[in-house]
Amino acid sequence: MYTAAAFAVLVAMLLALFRAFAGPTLYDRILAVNVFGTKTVLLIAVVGFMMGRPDFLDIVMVYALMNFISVIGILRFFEYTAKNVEVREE
Amino acid sequence: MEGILNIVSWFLLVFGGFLCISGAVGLLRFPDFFTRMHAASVTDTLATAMILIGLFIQAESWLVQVKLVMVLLFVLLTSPTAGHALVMAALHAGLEPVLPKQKQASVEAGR
Amino acid sequence: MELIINMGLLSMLAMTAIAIVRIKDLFAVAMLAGIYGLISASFFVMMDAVDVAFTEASVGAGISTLLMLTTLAITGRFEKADKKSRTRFALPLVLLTGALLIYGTLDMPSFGAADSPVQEHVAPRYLNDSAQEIGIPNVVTSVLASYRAFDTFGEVIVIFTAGVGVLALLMRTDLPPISSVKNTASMEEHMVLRIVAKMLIPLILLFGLYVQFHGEYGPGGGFQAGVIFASAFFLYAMLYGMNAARKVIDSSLVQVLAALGVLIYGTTGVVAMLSGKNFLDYSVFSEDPVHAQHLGILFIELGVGLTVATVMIIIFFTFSGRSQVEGERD
Amino acid sequence: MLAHLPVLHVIIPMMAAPACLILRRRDLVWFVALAATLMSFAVSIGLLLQVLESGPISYEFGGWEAPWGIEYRIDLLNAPLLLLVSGISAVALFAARKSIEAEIPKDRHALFYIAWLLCMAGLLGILATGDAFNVFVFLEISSLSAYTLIALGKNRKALWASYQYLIAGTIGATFILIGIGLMYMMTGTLNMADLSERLPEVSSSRTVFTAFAFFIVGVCLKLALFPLHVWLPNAYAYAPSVVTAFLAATATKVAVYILIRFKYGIFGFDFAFSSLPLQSIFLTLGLAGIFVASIAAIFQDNLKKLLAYSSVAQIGYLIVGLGLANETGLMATLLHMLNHGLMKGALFLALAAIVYRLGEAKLSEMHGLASRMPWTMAAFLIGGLSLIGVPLTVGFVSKWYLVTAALEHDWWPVAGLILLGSVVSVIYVWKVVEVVYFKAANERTAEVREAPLSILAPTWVLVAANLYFGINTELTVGITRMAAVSIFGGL
Amino acid sequence: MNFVGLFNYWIVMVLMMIGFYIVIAQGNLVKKLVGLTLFQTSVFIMYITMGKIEGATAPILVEGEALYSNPLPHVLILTAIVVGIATTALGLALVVRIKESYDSIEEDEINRKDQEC
Repeated sequence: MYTAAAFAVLVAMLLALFRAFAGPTLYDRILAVNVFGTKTVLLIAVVGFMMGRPDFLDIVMVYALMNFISVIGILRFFEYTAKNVEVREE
Repeated sequence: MEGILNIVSWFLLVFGGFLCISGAVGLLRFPDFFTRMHAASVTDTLATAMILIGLFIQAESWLVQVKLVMVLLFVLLTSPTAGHALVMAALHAGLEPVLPKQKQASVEAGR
Repeated sequence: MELIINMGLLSMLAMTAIAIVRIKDLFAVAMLAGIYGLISASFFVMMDAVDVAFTEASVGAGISTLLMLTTLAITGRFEKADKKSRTRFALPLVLLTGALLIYGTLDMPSFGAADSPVQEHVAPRYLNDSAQEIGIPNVVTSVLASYRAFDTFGEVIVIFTAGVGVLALLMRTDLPPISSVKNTASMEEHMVLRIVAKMLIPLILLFGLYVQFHGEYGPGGGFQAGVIFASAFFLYAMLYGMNAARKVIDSSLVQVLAALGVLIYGTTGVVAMLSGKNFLDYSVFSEDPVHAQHLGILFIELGVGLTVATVMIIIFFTFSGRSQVEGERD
Repeated sequence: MLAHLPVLHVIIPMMAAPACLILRRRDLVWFVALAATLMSFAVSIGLLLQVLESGPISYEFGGWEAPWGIEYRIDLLNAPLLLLVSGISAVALFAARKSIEAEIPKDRHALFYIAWLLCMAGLLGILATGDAFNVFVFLEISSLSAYTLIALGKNRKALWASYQYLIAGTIGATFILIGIGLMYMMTGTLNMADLSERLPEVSSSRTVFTAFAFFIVGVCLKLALFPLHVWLPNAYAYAPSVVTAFLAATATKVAVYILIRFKYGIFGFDFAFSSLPLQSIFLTLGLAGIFVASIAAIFQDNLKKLLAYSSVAQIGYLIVGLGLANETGLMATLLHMLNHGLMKGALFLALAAIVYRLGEAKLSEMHGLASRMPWTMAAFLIGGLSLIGVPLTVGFVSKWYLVTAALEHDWWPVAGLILLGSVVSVIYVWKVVEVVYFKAANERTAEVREAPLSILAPTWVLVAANLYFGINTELTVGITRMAAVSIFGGL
Repeated sequence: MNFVGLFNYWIVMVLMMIGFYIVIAQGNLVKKLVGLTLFQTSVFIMYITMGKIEGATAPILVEGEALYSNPLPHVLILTAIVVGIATTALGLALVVRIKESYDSIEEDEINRKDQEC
């Protein structure tokens, strides 16, 4: 049961990673990072249960927190440069 | 009672996993940023909720359950906000959504 | 099943690393470095290294990405193509070092073997005796804060040195006094973000304190708590603008607190020396040795948490203060 | 308090640095920093006396015995070096007050002294520790503060030089980390004494060979051995001159100490030379380093860069001493580490005086400076003579033992090359002397006054030490001989 | 020489070399620091894989008999991560100052500007 969920989340992470590599515009990459972060949260939660040590959920909280802060950080600094430097989409 | 809970949590976990994969496939295959955004954020919140509730049922000690609820609340609060901020920033920077062909023409005509 | 997840994570790491080599857009590189930190943190969870996963996630995925983005906001986004002459020189050198490394792995004990010298010589004493001698469940914290406490003191000094270095390089003494600057934050239009942040920041600070004092029983401790504490201030500074943040945290106060954290750590050690014991010997704090260890570790973690939090705030504010010169905004 | 001596010399500067950040005012911070350095110097003297009479001292942190806790081990190998580092730091710090006024903006002085204290604490920590991973932590402390100190230089090139030093230094430190990791993997312990016991039984495995190779490359990057020295000339040339005086005299010597401690102390004599053809590598690289660096030094116009290249050459001598792989060779290296510290300290402090007056040390703008700044140039001359190895100076003593070590193997070509190296150094010292003494003072140097006493006095302290230890070699030679015997005897 | 046992270490060695390559081959100063972070993180992964025992749990003591992985590499890596972030922070501060004084963060442009003046 856990293995199925863990495997599914792992595949989802892989796909999100491909989007992060290929993503034409920077926003696709930010979206991929956000999805990737949430999937890591799920993976660690499921793995914690699978390895029989469910009390590791503090780590999951930090993942979610850091994911949120880095997405906000990327947006703030990207928008900040967007004003100074014209936005050149690949 | 024990059996039903197991089945429910099993169902939640597997379906959550399936949702994750569908969201990720949507992320890969959709044509432009905004449709990918839709695919990712919708499945994100729902899949996370389902998997965490599935784990919630399985958890033995109450401490773990409290932690799971905290994580669930945090993710439910932050991930839509991040999605919102992302879309606002994209629109602000002038990223145009790709409209279907005939609507694209009428919009051009209208402008 | 764990083997599949390990292999999956490792291959993702390799893919991210190769993508980082090829991508020229430095913003994307910063984000992929963040993803690299996140994957390696999850790999550490698979390797039972919970405290390290905690720290790597908060530092590798959080702080280093933010610092890199702040720098890129100043230095520009795109990188020039790398010169052929340099890559021709670099490739053989890298392959040579790689070959030497692979050559070195041939005699290594195989992965996960329980009888390798690493598991038999020094480690068993920590695992078996730390319950009686120090009495806290988290063996990593007991080794970090008691058996090898001087390493951690060196580490706090390293973080303090980085703070002093960044201050010495980027400190700006010509910033207008806080009261006179009108608060024009760049994120006015993101009203949703500000409301959510206003709700979240107290929760994050509370979570930081929980991690600080939970270090003995579960994953956590001074470093992780310090970084989480500082990330709450980063969120506030990013959304409400640097001037509002500088009103909240006065830069000279932060420097004094950073110095104070190191001094707390140092005096915990020196107190032991004054009463005849060796440096950092906690048996001075109370007659019952196990209770003394608890007190000692508590002081140590407090000093570490204080220093790490304040130095991270110093570094972030000094970097953002520098970019203010460029944009003359917020 | 006597029992805590082995740790006091590191703890005092480490506690003084944050205290200075709280004090914030420039002259107060300088006073506290100088007091802390002088206390460390006094503690180092006490340690040396204690080691001389009662042999190696061991100090366990937190009361946990050796392989589990961290242990400080002071013996004849590191006691004299502790003295050198804290002594040079005290002398240079005394000159720093006046010298950095011309080179560093006022609001950075407090942070400068704090970074200085941390760098000294890091170097002292590396010398005293008996734990392999602790060496890495204190190596990082000293390196990070050294990058900051170098980046405070007036010229924008200091930033670029500091960045290159950061990249090279971090790669070196990561190689050392890989070496320590592989060593830990094969033995399970981090304590140096414990490592030296447990390594011989696994020394045949390829992992230990790789660990040894990575460790040596990492340390050679840190001590700027010939092919890996690219970062050093710029870093020492564009840093504030007082920082160069401190780093040139100490940082590379500490890296050589790490090399000796790990090569002889842990890996053992036979392993070190059998598995890897280290002897020939060290000899060739050392000699090549001497000649390439000396020749490069001849063509430099910037005096600091000239002396930086001569430092790379002198490091070549140190490595040649190690390459000779006999007792006198090791003794010659230990001796030359001390002597070179004194020589380079004196020379760079004299340069600090010149830079204080002239703003920069370009040879083309120093015509006839000796008539204007007699004392500084006299100090520079004696330092130069000591560099060449003229009798009655410290340089002569170490060259003498280096040559005798080579002759013990009766390798005539090596001894010849060592003497030829001194001849080449005559050329670039003469080039400076000729410009400064025999050229008429032009308008650029006409109105220059003598350097202030607060820079001159420390310079002459080091010059006097140069001469004293050149004549009365009983102290330095005696200690280094005992150290060499203890290392070779111990194997 | 069992394949599965050493497979982890080989991937870690490949990651190290990719990081090392970036530091040497790429000219952009920020990219070099990213390469340095990759190089150090993969050294940390090597340390941690050393300490893992098959079927053991994390070194946090629970009641009853359990096999624990080795806590010592974790302590070393906690220190090394902090050293890594300190070096990156200082490196980035230098890059900002270099950008302000040279107005470029490409290695060859900076060297060219150095030769000119």
